[in-house]
Amino acid sequence: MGDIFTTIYNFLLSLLIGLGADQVVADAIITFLAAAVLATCVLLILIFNIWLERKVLGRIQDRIGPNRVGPYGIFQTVADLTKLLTKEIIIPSGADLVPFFLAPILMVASVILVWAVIPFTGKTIGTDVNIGVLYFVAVSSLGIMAVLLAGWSSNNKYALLGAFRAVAMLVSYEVPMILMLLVPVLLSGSMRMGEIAAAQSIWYVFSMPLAAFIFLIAMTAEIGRSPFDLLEAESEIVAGYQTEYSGFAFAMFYAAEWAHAFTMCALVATLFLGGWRGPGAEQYPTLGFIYLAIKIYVVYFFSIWSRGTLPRIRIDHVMSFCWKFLIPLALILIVLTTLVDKIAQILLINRFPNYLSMATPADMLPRAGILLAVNLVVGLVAIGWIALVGRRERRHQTAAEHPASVEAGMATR
Amino acid sequence: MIPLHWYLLVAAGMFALGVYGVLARRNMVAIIMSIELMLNAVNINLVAFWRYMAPENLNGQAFAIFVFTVAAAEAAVGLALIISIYRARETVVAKEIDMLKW
Amino acid sequence: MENIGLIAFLIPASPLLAFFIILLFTRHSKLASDIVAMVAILFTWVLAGILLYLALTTPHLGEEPLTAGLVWLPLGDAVTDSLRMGVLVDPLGAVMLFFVPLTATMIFIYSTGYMASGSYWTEVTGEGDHDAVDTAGRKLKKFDATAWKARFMAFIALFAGAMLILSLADNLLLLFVGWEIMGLCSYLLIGFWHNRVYANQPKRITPMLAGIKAFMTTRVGDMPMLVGIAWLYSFTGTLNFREILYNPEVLEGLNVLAFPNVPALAGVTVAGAIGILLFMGAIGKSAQFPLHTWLPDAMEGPTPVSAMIHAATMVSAGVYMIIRMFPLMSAGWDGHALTLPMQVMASVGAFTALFAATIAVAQCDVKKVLAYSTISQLGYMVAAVGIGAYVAAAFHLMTHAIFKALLFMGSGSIIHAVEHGEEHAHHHGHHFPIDFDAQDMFNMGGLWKRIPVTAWTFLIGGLALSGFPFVTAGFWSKDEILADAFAHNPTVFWVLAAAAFLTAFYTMRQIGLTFAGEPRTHAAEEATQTDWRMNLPLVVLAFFAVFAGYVGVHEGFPVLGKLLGGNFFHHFVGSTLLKEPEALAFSWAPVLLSIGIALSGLLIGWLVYVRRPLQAEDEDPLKKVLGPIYTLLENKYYFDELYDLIFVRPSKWVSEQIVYLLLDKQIIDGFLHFVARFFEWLAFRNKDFDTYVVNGLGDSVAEGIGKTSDSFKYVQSGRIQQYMAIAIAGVLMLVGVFVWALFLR
Amino acid sequence: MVITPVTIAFFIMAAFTLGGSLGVVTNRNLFHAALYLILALFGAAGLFVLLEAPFLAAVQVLIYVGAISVLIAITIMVTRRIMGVESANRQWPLSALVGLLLAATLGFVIMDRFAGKFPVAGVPDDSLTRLGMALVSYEGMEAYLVPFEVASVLLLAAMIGAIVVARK
Repeated sequence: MGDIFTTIYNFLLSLLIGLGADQVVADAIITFLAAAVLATCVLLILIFNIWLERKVLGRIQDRIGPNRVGPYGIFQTVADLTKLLTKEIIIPSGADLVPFFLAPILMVASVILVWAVIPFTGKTIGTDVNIGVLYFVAVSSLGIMAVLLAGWSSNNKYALLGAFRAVAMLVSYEVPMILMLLVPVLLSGSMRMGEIAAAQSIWYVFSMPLAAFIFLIAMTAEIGRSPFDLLEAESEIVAGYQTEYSGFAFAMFYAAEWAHAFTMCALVATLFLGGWRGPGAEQYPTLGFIYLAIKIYVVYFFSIWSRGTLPRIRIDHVMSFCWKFLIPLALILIVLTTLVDKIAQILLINRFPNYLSMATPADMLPRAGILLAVNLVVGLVAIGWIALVGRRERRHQTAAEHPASVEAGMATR
Repeated sequence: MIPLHWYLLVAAGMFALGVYGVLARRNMVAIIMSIELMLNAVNINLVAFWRYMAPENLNGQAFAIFVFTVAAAEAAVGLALIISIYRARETVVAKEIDMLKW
Repeated sequence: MENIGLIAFLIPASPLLAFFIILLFTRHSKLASDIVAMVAILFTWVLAGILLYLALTTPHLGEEPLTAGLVWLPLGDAVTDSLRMGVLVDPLGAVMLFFVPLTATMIFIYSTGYMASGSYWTEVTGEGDHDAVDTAGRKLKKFDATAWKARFMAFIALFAGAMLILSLADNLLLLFVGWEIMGLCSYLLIGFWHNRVYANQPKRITPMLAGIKAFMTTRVGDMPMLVGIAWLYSFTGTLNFREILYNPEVLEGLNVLAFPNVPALAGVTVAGAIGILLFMGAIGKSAQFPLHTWLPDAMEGPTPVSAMIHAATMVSAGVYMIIRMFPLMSAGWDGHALTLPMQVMASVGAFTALFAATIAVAQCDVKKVLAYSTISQLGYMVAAVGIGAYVAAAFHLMTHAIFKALLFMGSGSIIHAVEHGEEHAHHHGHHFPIDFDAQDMFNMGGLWKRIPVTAWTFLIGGLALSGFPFVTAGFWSKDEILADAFAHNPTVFWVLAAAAFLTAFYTMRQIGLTFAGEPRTHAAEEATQTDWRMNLPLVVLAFFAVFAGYVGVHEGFPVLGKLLGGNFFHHFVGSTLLKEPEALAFSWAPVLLSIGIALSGLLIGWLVYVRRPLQAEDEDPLKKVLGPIYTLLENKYYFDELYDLIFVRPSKWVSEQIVYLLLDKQIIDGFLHFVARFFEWLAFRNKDFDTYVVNGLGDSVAEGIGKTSDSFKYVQSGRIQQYMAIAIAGVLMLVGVFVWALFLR
Repeated sequence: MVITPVTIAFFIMAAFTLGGSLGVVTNRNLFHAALYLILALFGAAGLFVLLEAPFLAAVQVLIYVGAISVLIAITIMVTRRIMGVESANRQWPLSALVGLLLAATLGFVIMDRFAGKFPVAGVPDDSLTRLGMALVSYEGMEAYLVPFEVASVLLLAAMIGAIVVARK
């Protein structure tokens, strides 16, 4: 009742069996079909996303944005796409052909594959493997390889440099991201995406806001958006690892990039914002799909917002921010959270429902409250610390540049 | 269903290829890659034996995890050594790194 | 519950960690070391408090104690046969968990104060440069002891950690580990001032020798104990306390004859033999007669160490062990006829109690009195276990640990004060005799007004020790032992009663000599109160010395028994055993007797030493009364000299006269010399043969080998892949042989 | 021999694994050899999936493809300047012989001892949970807490060692 996906599945199954197919074969066909549909939908929705982003960016920058093709310029992306697909693919001399074309494919695949484990509703999920989160990490590590392949095979020093830079940054930011992925896993006690979403009677963003925030930052770096858009910093390394790509191959990179952003937003929505959960979603699973879409677009909006407002950071700052601040903070947060959670559990024996037990929000409140308190404390300390370090750094810089002014300033003070 | 010895044969073939690679490749990076192949063959064996002979206890999988750990550590240190040798002697050919003789 | 296991594992871990941190990182800073040690012990204390709370709130702790463990040494089938290391918190363990961290924490606080000054003066013997000359004219050299003091904190942290391991251990082997670490620590700590010598007191034992003596003496007891442990393991296949002691089948199985074929030992059961072997360990550790001699000499260590060894940890360990092993000791006991180990314990304990008390009466060193008092009180506990008064022994163990730690720290405070006084007086122009001893009670007197906190707390501790009725913890625990003895074994009762009388007397003598009257020396006159870190523990422990006793007041005791709601301690600790021991019916006779004895002892002491305090240069009034006996007592029945005569000198004599001079010099050397001469002759004949025949041959062989290897050395090409190929080919050959042998043949 | 989807998958994965391995040890272009390595490791991951150890498969992809291969690729790029065309050294015939002999011996033992035996048994549902428990428990039949901790220390040591060695 109510679940549109189950209905479709049942219809197709009866149709295929009616056509004389075996149960196993029919299941296999439907699985392949579903996968194809899912992948296609993800790629198709990019057309809308790109238009949306350009519109929002335009508003942020006090412009109108695309407005020529179609109403509100909504078909602008289609036109761009057509142009890209029909352009010639230029292969640089000395290029290593197999890696050169393998790279965009891997890149897109690494993004699309993630959608297999995203739960759309309480019942609909591509495949609810018991290692969903790990699967995501494993699959997205393919993307790094793709970057390296692209950079290497282009036979271009800017591409190679860009690839090195991108790999260094992606690998670095993978660390805090994976650490923060642990938070939902620890809290729900499962790596199944479905169970993680189902366990959030209180969204993890409320009990672990700092974790969600760190994840958001790491995610922004992973998808290479401003302020971390150094992977393709035109002014420094031309266009990074994709310098030599054109035409359809470039379109694939382009699509992979946007799909990556969208996918990560879906992941944030699932892991921290309760996924499909919302009022009535248990009874009417289709509602869950709508909730998920809303949540994804809220996160996506934040992503566009940061892109439109924040300037690019220097590469050494990016790296030191990750290694010297984000990773220690993430480690401290995880260790403290687990410790406090465990101690609280020992002290309040049996008053601490498991997240997976589908307890009501009221039951979860003490645990969520304690975690929230830990998060706030760690967050405040971290902000205070970074402010202190920043101030000292600025003072040093000023002292180095204008020693006199500092002395004068000291004197007047 | 696939019988156990197929997996074992695949692993044995992988291992033998790895041994050949270790012995025959010139480049040290290639040697490390061959070592990874051998470690992986061992892992396939471990998991296959776990699956077919004792699926009720997890020792095979646990061992495989430790092999992963060792592989990662080996790759990190080995490649670091290669880079440092490259810096010092401008070569990554195993044959040419033969100062330790006579 | 697993979490409890984690907490319990952390308890000994944190002082041990502190030990390593101090030794490895902070050994150059006293302050940092103090902080590390204090943090560690406070952490331990808090954890112990949590665990104690959990233990106390667990219903039926005796049947279902809090345990956790892990496989230590997997042997055979991993789960059943392995040696397991684990923790056990049953009621008895909970008692240990109460007083060990408490006293240890107090001693740590005290130590930070006691070791406050950053350098100390060490005596220089013979010629050699010196920085100063002390009040008695000794040459002194200033010695920077910061590192030493940091190390001191490390050692006592290790000591506390070991004691906690021992208290929480769930098996005899782990207990023995803690036991032996403490043996090591006692050696390290007693000999802490290992370069201190007493040039002008030749008879006085030096710290280094005292440390060796303590170590060697306890070793004498430890060896039989290890044998007992091994025997127990080979017999039962386990060392786990629960599996042995809480299991009637195992205990029944142990109750078989050990030596059926040896007529002289016909009646000895296995349990009895193991029990006696284990008890020998306790004799050494708890300083029972005849291995008691190390404990008084152990007073050469710094005073916090004395408090640690004689109150909270080491000597308690022996008693704790026999209390813990009581079911084994009493296997086959039907409540009437004592088993063999119990007889031995009862007689050794009672004898030691009286014997040590008599020596304590005639000591003049403030710490030695307490040392002998400790031996005596431990004798009480041992005797109590011996007559089956299991709970009473545990109770006295707890109260004694508290008030004896208090007394030792008080005495340390007194000595500290007098030493300060000596320095001040020296500044003001007073000179002291060359053998002036700041620990001698006859050099004190009148300290009551000068160090009031110490005096009051010392008085409380002393009254607790002597069993001042109703308001001290010592009274209740001692009374319980005496009541048990009265009901079960009158002989033991009268011996213990006599010891109790002497205890009260020498306690009052000590208080009188130390605090009452007017100062007998300038040092005592200028003694000053010490710093807060040394006073705070005294006050805390004094509180417990008064109130800790109320947990174990007999139900039948008029007024108080009702008021305090029954004998909590008895039921709690009694439930450790398989069969909870029955509480004795309340009886007036022993109570009145023990009150009378305590009060009369105190009264006599008061009459002799306090009412008319001694003046300077006065002799001990006891000397007149006792005459030569006093000298006998003062010299501790000449036990040290006796042992010297029986053991030390004969072994020295044997090793020098027989082994060295006769065997070595005459027989072996003579034979060797003969052989040597013979071969010398032979060798010269050989030389010619050698030069022409052998050398010629050898040279040519050597040259040949040299040339051959020159051509073979190129095998070592330095190419790793070549080596590997050869190695793998070799392995393959072996595998081929193997395959051929197994499959093809 | 019944052809089922599972056997087809097995043959594909086995072909990936062995073909990839062959590529690793024979390809003259080192970068391509690295790509073949990824293929082989991917095949092994597929075998893990077929062996119902999805956790190991994911870890395999994560560690080998995501980390080790990237490391190897970067090392190849950094040291590429002196990459020669000659892929094998002079002792390759001996090595090939050794490899063949090894494969023959192993194959013989496997066929003799394991062929046609050991029918497949069911994998417990909670194997992933139990694997996790095994790595952090210290008693029972599957107690790997200490090896696990040692392994983590090993990784730490390797990391520090690698940094120290590779730093100028």
